[in-house]
Amino acid sequence: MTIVREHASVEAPASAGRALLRVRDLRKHFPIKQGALQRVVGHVRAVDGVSFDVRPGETVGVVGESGCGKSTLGRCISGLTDPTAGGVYYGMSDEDDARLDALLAIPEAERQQAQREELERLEVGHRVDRLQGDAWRAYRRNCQVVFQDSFSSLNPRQLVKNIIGRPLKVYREASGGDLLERVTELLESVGLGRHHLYRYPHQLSGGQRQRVSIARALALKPALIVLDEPTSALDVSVQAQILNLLGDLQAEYGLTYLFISHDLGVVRHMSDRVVVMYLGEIVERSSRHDIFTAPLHPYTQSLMAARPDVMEGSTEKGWLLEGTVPDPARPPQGCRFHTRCPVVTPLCGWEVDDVVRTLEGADAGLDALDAVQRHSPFHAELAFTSEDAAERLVRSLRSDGVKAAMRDAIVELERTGASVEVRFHEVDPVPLEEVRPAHLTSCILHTSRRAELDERTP
Amino acid sequence: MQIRDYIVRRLLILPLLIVLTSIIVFALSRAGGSPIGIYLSHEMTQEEVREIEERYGVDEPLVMQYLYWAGGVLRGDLGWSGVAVQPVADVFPRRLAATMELAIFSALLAVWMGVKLGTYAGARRNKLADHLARVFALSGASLPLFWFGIILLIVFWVNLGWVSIGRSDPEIFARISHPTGFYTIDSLLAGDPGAFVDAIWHLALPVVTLAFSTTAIILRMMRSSLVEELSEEYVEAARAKGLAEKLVLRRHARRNALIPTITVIGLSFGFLLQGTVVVEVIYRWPGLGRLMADAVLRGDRATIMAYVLFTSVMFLIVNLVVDAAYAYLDRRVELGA
Amino acid sequence: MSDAVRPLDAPAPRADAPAERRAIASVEDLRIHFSTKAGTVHAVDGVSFDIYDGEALGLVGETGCGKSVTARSFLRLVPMPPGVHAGGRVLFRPSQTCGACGGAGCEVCVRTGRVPMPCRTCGGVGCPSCDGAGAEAIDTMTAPEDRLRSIRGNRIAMIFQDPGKALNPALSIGDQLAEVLYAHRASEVLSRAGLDPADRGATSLLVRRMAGQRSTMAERLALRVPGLRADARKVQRVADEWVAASLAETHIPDPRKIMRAYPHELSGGMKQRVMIAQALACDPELLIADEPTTALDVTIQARILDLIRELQDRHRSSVLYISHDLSVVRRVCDRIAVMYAGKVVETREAAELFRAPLHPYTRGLLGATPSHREERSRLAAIEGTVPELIDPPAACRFHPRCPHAAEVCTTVEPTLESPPAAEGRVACFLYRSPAEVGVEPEQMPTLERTR
Amino acid sequence: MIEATHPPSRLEVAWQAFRVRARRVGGVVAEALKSPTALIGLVMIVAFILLSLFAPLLVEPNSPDAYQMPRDWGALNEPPGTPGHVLGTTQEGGDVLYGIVWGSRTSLRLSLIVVSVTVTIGVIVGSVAGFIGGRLDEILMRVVDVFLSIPELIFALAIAAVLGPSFRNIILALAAVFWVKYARIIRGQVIHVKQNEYVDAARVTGDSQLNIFVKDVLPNSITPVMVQATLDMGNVVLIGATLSFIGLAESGLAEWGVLVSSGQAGISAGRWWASTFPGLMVFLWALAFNLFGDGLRDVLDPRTSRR
Repeated sequence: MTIVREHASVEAPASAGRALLRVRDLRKHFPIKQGALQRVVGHVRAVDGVSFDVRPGETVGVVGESGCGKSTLGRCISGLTDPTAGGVYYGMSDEDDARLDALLAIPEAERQQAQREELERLEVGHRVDRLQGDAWRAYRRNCQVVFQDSFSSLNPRQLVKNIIGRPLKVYREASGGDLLERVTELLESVGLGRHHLYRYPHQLSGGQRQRVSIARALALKPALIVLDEPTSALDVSVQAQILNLLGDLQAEYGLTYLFISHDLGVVRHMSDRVVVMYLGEIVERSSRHDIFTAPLHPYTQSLMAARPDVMEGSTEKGWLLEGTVPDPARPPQGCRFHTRCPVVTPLCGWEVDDVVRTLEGADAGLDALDAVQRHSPFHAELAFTSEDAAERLVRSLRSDGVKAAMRDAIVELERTGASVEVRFHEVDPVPLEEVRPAHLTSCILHTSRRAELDERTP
Repeated sequence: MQIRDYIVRRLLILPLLIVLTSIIVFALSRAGGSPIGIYLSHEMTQEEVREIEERYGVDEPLVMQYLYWAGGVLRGDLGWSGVAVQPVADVFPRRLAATMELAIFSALLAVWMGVKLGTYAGARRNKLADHLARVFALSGASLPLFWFGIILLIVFWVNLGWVSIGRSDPEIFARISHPTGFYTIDSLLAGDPGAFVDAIWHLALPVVTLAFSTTAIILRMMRSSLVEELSEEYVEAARAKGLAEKLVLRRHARRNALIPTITVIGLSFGFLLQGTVVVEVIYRWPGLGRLMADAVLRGDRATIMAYVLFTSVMFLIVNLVVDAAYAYLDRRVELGA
Repeated sequence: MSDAVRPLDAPAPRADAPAERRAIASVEDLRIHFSTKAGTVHAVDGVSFDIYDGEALGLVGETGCGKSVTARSFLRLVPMPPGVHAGGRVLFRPSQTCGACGGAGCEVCVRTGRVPMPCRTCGGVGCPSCDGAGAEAIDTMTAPEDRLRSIRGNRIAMIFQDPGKALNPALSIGDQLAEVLYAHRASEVLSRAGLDPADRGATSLLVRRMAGQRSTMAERLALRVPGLRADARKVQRVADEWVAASLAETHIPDPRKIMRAYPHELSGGMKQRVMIAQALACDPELLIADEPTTALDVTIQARILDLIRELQDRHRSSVLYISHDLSVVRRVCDRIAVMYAGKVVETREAAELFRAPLHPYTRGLLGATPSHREERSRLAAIEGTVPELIDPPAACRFHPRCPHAAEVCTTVEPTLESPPAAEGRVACFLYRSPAEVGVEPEQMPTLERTR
Repeated sequence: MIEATHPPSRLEVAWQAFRVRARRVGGVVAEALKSPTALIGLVMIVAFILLSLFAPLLVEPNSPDAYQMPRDWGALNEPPGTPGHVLGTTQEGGDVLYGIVWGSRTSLRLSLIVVSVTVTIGVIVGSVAGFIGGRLDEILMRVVDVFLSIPELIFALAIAAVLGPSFRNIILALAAVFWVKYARIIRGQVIHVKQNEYVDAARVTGDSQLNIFVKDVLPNSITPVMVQATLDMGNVVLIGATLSFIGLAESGLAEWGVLVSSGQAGISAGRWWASTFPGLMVFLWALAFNLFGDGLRDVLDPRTSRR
């Protein structure tokens, strides 16, 4: 294999790198409809402000639990879903990229007419969801997808020949006998043969179907292939075959991969650089080596601890996470991981919702809660059915039953009658920050905000 | 979507559907003949006719005509039934009781038999009982009611003489009073067992005829949904818990299989309603269906319109109730688009 | 959520395990075939292994290797037809609390607190029906229905892969758990409620029928009548407490609230805890866990694995752990049996298997699994595909894919034997001498020679 | 493997693909016919089609209109077995056998016209609603809901009655009622199929929406419609005969429902034959298509069938 993996270890400044694809502050929110009239009452923030680059020839791994938005990210990049805000930029020169970043840095209201026009020009020319005509066709050709479920991603009523030949037909690249030859070549390049031409998908095994999917994606010689959990439905031995095949193809055709998976082992095996997502946000981003040998974000660390590994037994001391992923329609303030974080600090974004979560944990505590009047996410009055229940909350918020970090974050806690006023230290959203060369994380323990934390607790 | 929201949504759409249906019915009334034909009786004078033309705005645009007509319907003016020689609104209630008695008894029989037989067949998948059930179900779906009724008449009325046709013996009819119009109930209220037996005896053949196809439909649904439930993993889990097979079937599989069957029960109510037209004709049952059949033959549009409007509204409401029950019972169902 | 995170206590390696371990269950040459349109599928074709008292045995293999069918045979849950029991036995040896120590653990019971139940035929002396062991052994493949039912959920319980499918969506959690108690512990529930299970009164008949889950709808209505209600309520309260205690054992917060909930209202991890609570409600001796974490998210998985281990230790039960994932069984199992195409190819102590896998298939699997703890340049994929079990390859079923395959592999079927200089058993000619097999040395495979 | 070195010609490609596809269709039919009931159904269907095709050879057609029953005023109410009238005659002297034979032609005509027209309309409306979605879908589905809110026999009865009693109007009325079912089925299917990843995969290849609909969505949505259409070949005759029985067809028409109706008056006098035989034909016709359709459903739509 001659894949250039080394260059990935250092993330060069954006202006110097030649990125194939640039994701900038990408957001995809799905409306939640409720009530008899199906009014929109909120949004599931599947992807919520994600930025990173994909350089030619490399593999970017995206890893996270189900529901973290990694698949939606893949769909946005492959142009199957239009983003709510932000965008995926393709084929931009480095100068344009620098201009774009400069322009996006200016708040929208403050942009001048000329700046707005320039931004418009860049977006129409490069933002995937705004591309038109030939530009769109070019992108469409250059970005292909391999889906997780090989059964549902192949039309059950088409022959393998037609499935793989279809992209060639759409772009009028070949027809008749020529088409058949091209399809056969493609089949052979993925380890299948001429005798698979006239088969229906259901006549193939899972691994073979996934090979057909890959052949279809290869047909147009794309620059980028989005691999959405391409092996998670397969058995280990078949998975290894497919992963090896993907590696070989990348070396042969100089492909760029966006590799989406929940499996840390597979991601480590495939990726040059890794993006770790949690609740629609990137929590850590770095080279494969750094992520797996020196992870910074507690979520990354917990993921690795939680996942049993074939190479190491159960002797290792790890961390186990408590609780479940919070509702992505109401993501937690500050660091979204703070509700489950093992090394949480008072500055991680404690908020009123955490009080409600505390009540949920306690026996029948939530039943006594009457109403919540929110002044801000950090400040609210909670009305209870009885003074007793209110007092119980106050006491439990001051007790050891609540994490010390949360207690420390409380600025104000006062009971008047059956109502409790609680206010937490206000925290801004946490941005990704480059804390080591080419290693970005949003965890306060490693970012510049650490100083703030150290000030509080000498 | 919440169950409550779903039902509220359906309730909001219901009036819209009723209005749209009424437009279709109105369109039917204008498809042939004079626009005020449905209001005219043979004994009206020229003056009265002009008065009616005035009231229902015959000269005005169609939209206005529709509104006048709908207004009339809301006031209870459904026109003049040429078949019954009286206003439609007067003849309907009396006939309704007869039809409902028939339909309700048939529905009860069909649901009971359908669920029983469907469970029996589903629990014995691919055994003899199951194959018989399949043949029964398919015959039920293929059986022309009018022919089945006639065959039953030839056997039980003409040849065996066990039953008689019509709704009741005239003598017995005169013997008791009829406060509800349901003869079975009336006879019980009057404390007359002879009349009760007579009512049941007259009901037997029409009810069996009417219930046959519906039973087949319910059986088939019950069977296939039971088979589906039995293949679910929770059934296997219930067995793994050490529950007796009867309990697994009764408490787990059948209970969940009933849920989708409920929708079919709602739909088959429409089947029953349309069946009454044929059954009442064959058994000379003095209900709405027979009125409709007569009206159809004589081109009595007022009666036809009223009947169609009435059945569709009833069908809509029944299905709303059924869907609500379904939504409530099935906790897996994802409501909405 | 005070202890959001705590270090995982590694399962203690059972160093003190006695040399002679009691097999509480044995699979002996089990064969289960399926008749399909295309032909007979030899899904399980001569599988043998033991489960020892108190151990966690991992049964590992890829899709279609027959591991699930084998596991389901312990409860005879394989539907027949299409399944056919073509031979072999699944023996389960129930046990009772050790009389010498009352369950505390002593020399008599080898510190397990349990001793085998005496054979029903000979009373523990030893007779042909118990293979001379004196211990009762039930063949679950042929046991009568009611005998089997008394084992299911009671002495052998099962956790399913997808808790979302294995829980009845239309019954509340509390009702579903109570079912197990009523099915196996009805008399205990009655006596805890202060009722005499032997009482012949009319009221108690109704209540007894309720506890035995034999009530008709009319009887259930009757039990709501004020006069009859009191006893029924008492029974229900006892059952509720029992259920709540089982749920609490799985660290579910607020069990009472969960009992009123329906499955769809709970998260996947919570549902799996409910399944575990249900499986352990009757304190079974053997717990069968069929891929219990596959449907769950990574961070939840670890918690569930941990929980099963914890409860296994507390209940001193044995666990048969079915998984396709070597890394999962590595975390939780003491011993591992690897299955391939309807056969067991290797059974070893877990640590040994991972240190030095013997069978080429096991080696292949280990080489093919990507690791997140170690960098690997290229995965050692096993070439080819899993064979069709309708017409499985003759002799060793792995030979078409085996890098070492030699002539004997295509003609003679390898049996599970103890390999030289290693513990456990393996079915491969690499670890046999030509003399034993009775062929020429050049017909035998060697580790050096690869295709 | 030794393969032909020259690239295969277009014809060869087409032939190879055709063979595979034909084998697939053949496989479906063969699979369906493995069930004895479906086989019986198919045999009955073939018999009915032969009967209607060769009607003129079996019974001499009446002139000028073969679909009018010939009247033999000299042989009223003859019982079966009468020479010249094997199955007896009606009270108008119509030959029951003639009615049965030519009635099969009437039935075939009725069901073919109604089913082909309604499938076309239903599939177009349903796929437009399902594939385009949005407001248009909302509107079309409300229309469908309205049509479904009136039981089909009653709706057809009303339409036929308003249009005036004639067999042509029965066809019109049935066509006006039956399309709704197909629209609803295909819409549900299209919406379901649209969510499959292969549709996304087709979008990724850059194919046009129309192509995606024609190649990916429609072929995977159509099977339940085919099953329903088979069942409706029977149902249409069932309901059509019911309408004629009530009296909406011209009297004297060689149609089974009309015959049953004309025989009905005589049953109290013991003349059972004039109703029994034609009614049996309706039953058998509907049963044939139900048996075959049911077998087809088992193969094509295993989700809703017995497993």
